[in-house]
Amino acid sequence: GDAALDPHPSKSTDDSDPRPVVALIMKSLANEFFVTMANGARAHQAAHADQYRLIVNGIKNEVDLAEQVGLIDQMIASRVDAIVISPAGSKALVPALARAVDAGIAVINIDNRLDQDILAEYGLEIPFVGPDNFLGAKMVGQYLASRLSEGDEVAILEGVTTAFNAGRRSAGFNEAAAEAGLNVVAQQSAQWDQTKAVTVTSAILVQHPNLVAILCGNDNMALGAAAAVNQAGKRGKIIIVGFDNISAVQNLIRDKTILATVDQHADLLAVFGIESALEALSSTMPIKDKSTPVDLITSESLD
Amino acid sequence: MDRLRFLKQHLEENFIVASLILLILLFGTASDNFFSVITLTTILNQLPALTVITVGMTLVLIVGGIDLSVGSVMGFSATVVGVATVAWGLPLPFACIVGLMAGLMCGLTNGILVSYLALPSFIVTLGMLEMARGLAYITTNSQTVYIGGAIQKISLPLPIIGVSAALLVAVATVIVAHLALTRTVMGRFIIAIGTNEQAARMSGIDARPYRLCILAASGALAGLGGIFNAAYLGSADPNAGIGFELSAIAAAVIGGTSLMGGRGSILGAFAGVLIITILQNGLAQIGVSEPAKRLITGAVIIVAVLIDRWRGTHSAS
Amino acid sequence: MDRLRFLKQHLEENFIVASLILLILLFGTASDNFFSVITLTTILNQLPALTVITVGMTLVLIVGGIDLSVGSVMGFSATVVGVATVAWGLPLPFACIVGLMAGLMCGLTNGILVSYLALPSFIVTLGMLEMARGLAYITTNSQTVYIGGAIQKISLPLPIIGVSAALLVAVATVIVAHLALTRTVMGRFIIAIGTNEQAARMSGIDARPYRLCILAASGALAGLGGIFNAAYLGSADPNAGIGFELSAIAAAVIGGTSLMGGRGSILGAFAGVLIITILQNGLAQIGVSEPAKRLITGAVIIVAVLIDRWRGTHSAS
Amino acid sequence: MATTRLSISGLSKSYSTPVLNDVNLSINCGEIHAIVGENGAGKTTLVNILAGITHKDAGEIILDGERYAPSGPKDGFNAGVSYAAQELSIIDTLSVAENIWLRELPHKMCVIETARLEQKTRGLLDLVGLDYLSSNTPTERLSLSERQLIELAKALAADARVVILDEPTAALAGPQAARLHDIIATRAGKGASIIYISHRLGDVLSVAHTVSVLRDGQVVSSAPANTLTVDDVIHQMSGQSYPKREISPGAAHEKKPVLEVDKVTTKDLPHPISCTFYPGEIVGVAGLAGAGKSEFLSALFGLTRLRTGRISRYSDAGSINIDDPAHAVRSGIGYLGEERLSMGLFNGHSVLANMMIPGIGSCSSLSFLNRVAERISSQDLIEQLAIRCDGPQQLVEQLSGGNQQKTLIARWLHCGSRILLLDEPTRGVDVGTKSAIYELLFNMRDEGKTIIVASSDVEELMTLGDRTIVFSARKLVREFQRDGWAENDMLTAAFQEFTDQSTVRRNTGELPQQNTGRP
Ligand SMILES: Nc1ncnc2c1ncn2[C@@H]1O[C@H](COP(=O)(O)OP(=O)(O)OP(=O)(O)O)[C@@H](O)[C@H]1O
Ligand SMILES: Nc1ncnc2c1ncn2[C@@H]1O[C@H](COP(=O)(O)OP(=O)(O)OP(=O)(O)O)[C@@H](O)[C@H]1O
Ligand SMILES: [Mg+2]
Ligand SMILES: [Mg+2]
Repeated sequence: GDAALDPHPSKSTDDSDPRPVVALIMKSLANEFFVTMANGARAHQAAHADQYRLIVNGIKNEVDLAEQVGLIDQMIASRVDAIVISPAGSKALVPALARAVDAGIAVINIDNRLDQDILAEYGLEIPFVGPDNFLGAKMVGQYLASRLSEGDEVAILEGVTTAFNAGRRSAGFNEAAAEAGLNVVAQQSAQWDQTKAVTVTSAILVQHPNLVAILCGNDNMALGAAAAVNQAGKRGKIIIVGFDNISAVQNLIRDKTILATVDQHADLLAVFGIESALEALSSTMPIKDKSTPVDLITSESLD
Repeated sequence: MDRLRFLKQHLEENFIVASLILLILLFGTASDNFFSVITLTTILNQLPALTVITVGMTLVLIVGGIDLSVGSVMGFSATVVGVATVAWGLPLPFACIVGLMAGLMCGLTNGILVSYLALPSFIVTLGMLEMARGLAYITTNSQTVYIGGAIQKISLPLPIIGVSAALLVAVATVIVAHLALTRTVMGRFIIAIGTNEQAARMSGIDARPYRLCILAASGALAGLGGIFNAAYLGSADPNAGIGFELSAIAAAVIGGTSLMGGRGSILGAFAGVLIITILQNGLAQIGVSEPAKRLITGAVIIVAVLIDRWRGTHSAS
Repeated sequence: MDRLRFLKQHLEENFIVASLILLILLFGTASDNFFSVITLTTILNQLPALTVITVGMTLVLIVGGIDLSVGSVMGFSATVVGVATVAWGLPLPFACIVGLMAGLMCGLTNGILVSYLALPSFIVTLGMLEMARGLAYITTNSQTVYIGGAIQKISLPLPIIGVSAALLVAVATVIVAHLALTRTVMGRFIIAIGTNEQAARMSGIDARPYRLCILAASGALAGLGGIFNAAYLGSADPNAGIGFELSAIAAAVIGGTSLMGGRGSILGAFAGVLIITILQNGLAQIGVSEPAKRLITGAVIIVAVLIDRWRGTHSAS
Repeated sequence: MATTRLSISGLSKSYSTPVLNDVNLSINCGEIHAIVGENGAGKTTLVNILAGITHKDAGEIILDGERYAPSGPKDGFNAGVSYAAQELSIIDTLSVAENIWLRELPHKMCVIETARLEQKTRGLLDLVGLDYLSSNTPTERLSLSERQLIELAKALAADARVVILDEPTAALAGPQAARLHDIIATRAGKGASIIYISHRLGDVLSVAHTVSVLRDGQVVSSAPANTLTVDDVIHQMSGQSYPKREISPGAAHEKKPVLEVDKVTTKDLPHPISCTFYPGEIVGVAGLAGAGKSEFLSALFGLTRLRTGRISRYSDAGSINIDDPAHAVRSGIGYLGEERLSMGLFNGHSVLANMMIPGIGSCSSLSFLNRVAERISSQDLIEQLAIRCDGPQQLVEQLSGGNQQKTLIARWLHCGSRILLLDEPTRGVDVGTKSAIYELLFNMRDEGKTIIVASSDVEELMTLGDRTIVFSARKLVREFQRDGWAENDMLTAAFQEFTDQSTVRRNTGELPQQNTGRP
């Protein structure tokens, strides 16, 4: 309604504090990627404490859509001024976000892009700030392919199969492999989980003795794959690449157990998102999508 | 005599109500906007799925079993509703019926294995937990199915009454189950079976059909929960309901249901659902960190039962 | 007489062994490379953590409780080991002791609440499930901690024997627990308490210290599992062990342990661990899709118990 | 000439060994037919088959001219066979009325009609002498004999053609048993057939029309009761007779006390109790149902928390206060509870494991079990108490009721306790074993042990007790010395606190209110 057009929806009941409230809603606070994101946001808020207040929330497990919808409703109930959200699902959150927009809240989508068709159905335009997962995966895939030759056998460890990002990353890996003529002999899900990744990798190593490389949808699974390779006594014979650039993986990249990973700058993601939100609160101009950088991380780039 | 018993029972439920009020006051002071109509609506909107599933769980616990599959069955049924609406183009009421049937089928399978093959319900429903989740992935090809506006009406406030159809149905389920348990012959039989199956058998009660019915009902209620979940999200999420079984058990036990069977209260379980939902909401509104959330949730579960126990020994001695 | 019983028991365990062999043969035909030394090594490498945790779980089930917190406690202890090595720079043995202590502390807390405050173990350990996970996140700031080579030695094959130290410790745990349960006074008492606590009390057995010990032991074994997990991964993962409690319970029950208490076998539980581990491996080797994995896992859990039950009624009649 | 109601021919049933072997029996309308036999003779198995709880292997049952082969207890009820079982089928979480009418709760469209239920129950409670109970009292609070009476009321609720009573009086005091006998005589007069199983042979001969003796799975005799004497029956049951033993009084009061009760009150024993126990004596505890006998014994064992006063145990090692069963056992006190299923047995485990539990220390070294020693001890105990079983490894729940009771007694014999607290020790035990147990108790007494026996069987107390204390309405009212009293004196004392019938009601009926009214 009208509230949505109001550029300064300062409905916060706490009149003593005129600063707008920004809610950052993430997929999980139990995952390093999102912890980095939250830390980036908190650092930004500390540096700009006079401009806004921040509430950070995440769901218990990365796939619980209902809990995230609940969070959105709670933030509406808390009368926040803006929501910066990394959606756990690209479709199911749209209706709840539509409610938020109706309540006059500025909504910014980060990390994982909402489904454009459904947004259109609700007549919503929610600005997106985020990296291109497909591009990142393709980039690391190509870097790997440059070390391999045509026809080499490779395997892909996928994240939770229902997650949008997991699919985008696998697609990027697959395209890079196809371009270089690599042979993808196995693609299994290890549910983003390190221990499961060891089990799955071990089994793949047995089944495909000629395997030369493993492309992992995140660094946790890359760590698991590295442990499995180590246990199978194939250390140095199998190349592993990951995604996310978590801190634990950096040692392994330095000692060349893992070849490369992709940094999508989680901290910047939140900061860009918050800046877009603040912009939306202070201007009447429509906010443009922003793309955050994806960088290839190798042992050279770490030094 | 009767008056006294009633009073005692009243007091017992009041202890849970006291925990509830305490919780609400705590959050009210910790968060500026906790006391507001919109907080209330938010909480009311989140209740239906957990409520109906907890009702089923409570009945299963009273009859001396456990149903670990409720979360997965809820997810499966939600995906069935989604696919029935979107892919098969069924009108909403029919799609909902198909979703209910999906839940009922899972429940019946549990029931047959537990009653007539005499397998432990823990294991059967653990197997079903895996299988129903697999079915949910297969149904949707592991993707969230967007359903759209129509189904959301179920969980949006109705014009005059101000609460959603889902909530009405959930509250009706609580009342019906409460009356069925406390006032009907079947209720007595269920309590008897859960307390002492051998003695019930000697009294001419065959436990099997009752176990079967209760587990089937729990499946159907999980199916209903799936419909509510789909309505809440406006889409069918194949991952819906992961970990729901533990929330439902926690709610039931906080509400005074025994895991040993034979003892339990539907109204108490509903109070348990309120405690858990308010807790989640309040913590999110304060915006505490994930580790702190875990610590607080764990502590509240234990303290709620501790209060319950303290009340128990106190009124007994 | 005794001979007959021995034979019968032998046969009972053979039924599980038969299920095991069947499973192995199935995977052998479905996958080219299943029968290989490397498959064997792979499986042996995966055993230790689940084995020690299942031993703890089986004891808890026999004494009439349940421990849902094992997975979280394992994760917590793994992170403690990681932080102790990396951040505090403790030498590995000390770090491992600290990790064990972390597990023991969680177990003791469970034990005190269950024994001396008479709370249901299901709820207490459900609370601990949340809390220990919260602690794991706090310990590592929700980040995976890379530990490196030293700790991995624990799970790499020792030079002459050809199996890892972790596996040796796990097998030793199985043997010690089996003997303690079947050959010692304490074992008798634990079984008695699990069968009929009231009757045990009238025989002069105070259930509380035993309950406390068993739950503390389960915590410590989960801590040991955490060390094995960290060794297995070469890093400490704060999310390690999610859902492990259900695997451990499934293994115990497949191996003939009753959820009602008083009845169970450590060796059987170990066979259950083998079945679950081989299943996971085999399915990964064949490379079936995630939904199919779920369906098959669920079905195998139910069928394994069905076989067990069928054997039970068959040998009884 | 009376018509035949029930005719059993060629009935057989085997577990690992044959239990019933070609049983033939015929029961008339309006007849009270007693079935007697040693523990494990197969009485319960026989009536379980009639009630549809167990299935027969072979044979035929004709009920009023029609073949009768119930597939479950429900069929039995539908055919007009009602059953009060030896192992009571009371459900703790339900009320008295709900328990009695469980299988035919009055209802309208599935909703229970509480008023009608209450009214239907009232008459039955009055009938069995539980008029002071409210019909919605939860059953978990009731004493053993009250529970037994509820089980009876349940069997009498339906207007059955055949009423089976398996040891209905095992926990009942004399007046209550007499009342029960009146009730069944009335029922029989109206044409019902009553099957009555009991080890109290005196009762059997006075109440039954016909007595059948079961031995080694066969009916060895079936004769009118008025042609039999107790000795005849015993002889037919076991093939031998038991001479009456000369009882020598115990040598008490010679030494210092072993157990002293000092002004003790508990929740259920509101009046202070003081008494002292010495080595080398057997003390009987008498009283009507709900008089507080069991409550007293469990207080002595540290099971119930004391409100006031204290219980001191004196031994060579000094004196300690008893406030916990574990302490009690460690200080050499043994306790046999009245409710063997919930308070004694470890079902699913062997006879051996059940016997060895408290005294396991003597069969272990460094806390490792010595399996050989265990087997030898248990074998000895099985012979000593004539426990009928397939061996120490048989599962305890497969034993007959009386043999389970003996297993529990064996537990404390093995443990070598200095003080034994026995609550209804011979409940459901046959005559032969009863005298064997008495013998054992006398021997233990003569070794200087102290034995305290609570029983609803006055004869038992007269035989055993060097002195007997009497409870009335949860108050210790009198003490008798051996031979200084007759059954009537005891009854007078037991009724002492009840001046008239209305006081009985008030005295016992106030209980639940006291319990709930407490803060
Ligand atoms: N399920 C069973 N498995 C094996 N043996 C059994 C089983 N049930 C009963 N028996 C055996 O059958 C025999 C007869 O038992 P039953 O209970 O009929 O005796 P009873 O005459 O009622 O004795 P009591 O006077 O002690 O009650 C006993 O020796 C008992 O061990
Ligand atoms: N847990 C309880 N709560 C309330 N009242 C109880 C409880 N247990 C027993 N009572 C009551 O206390 C009284 C004494 O019971 P107790 O079992 O000591 O009787 P008793 O003399 O052993 O009788 P019986 O011959 O029936 O075994 C009874 O009236 C009984 O109803
Ligand atoms: Mg019997
Ligand atoms: Mg008594």
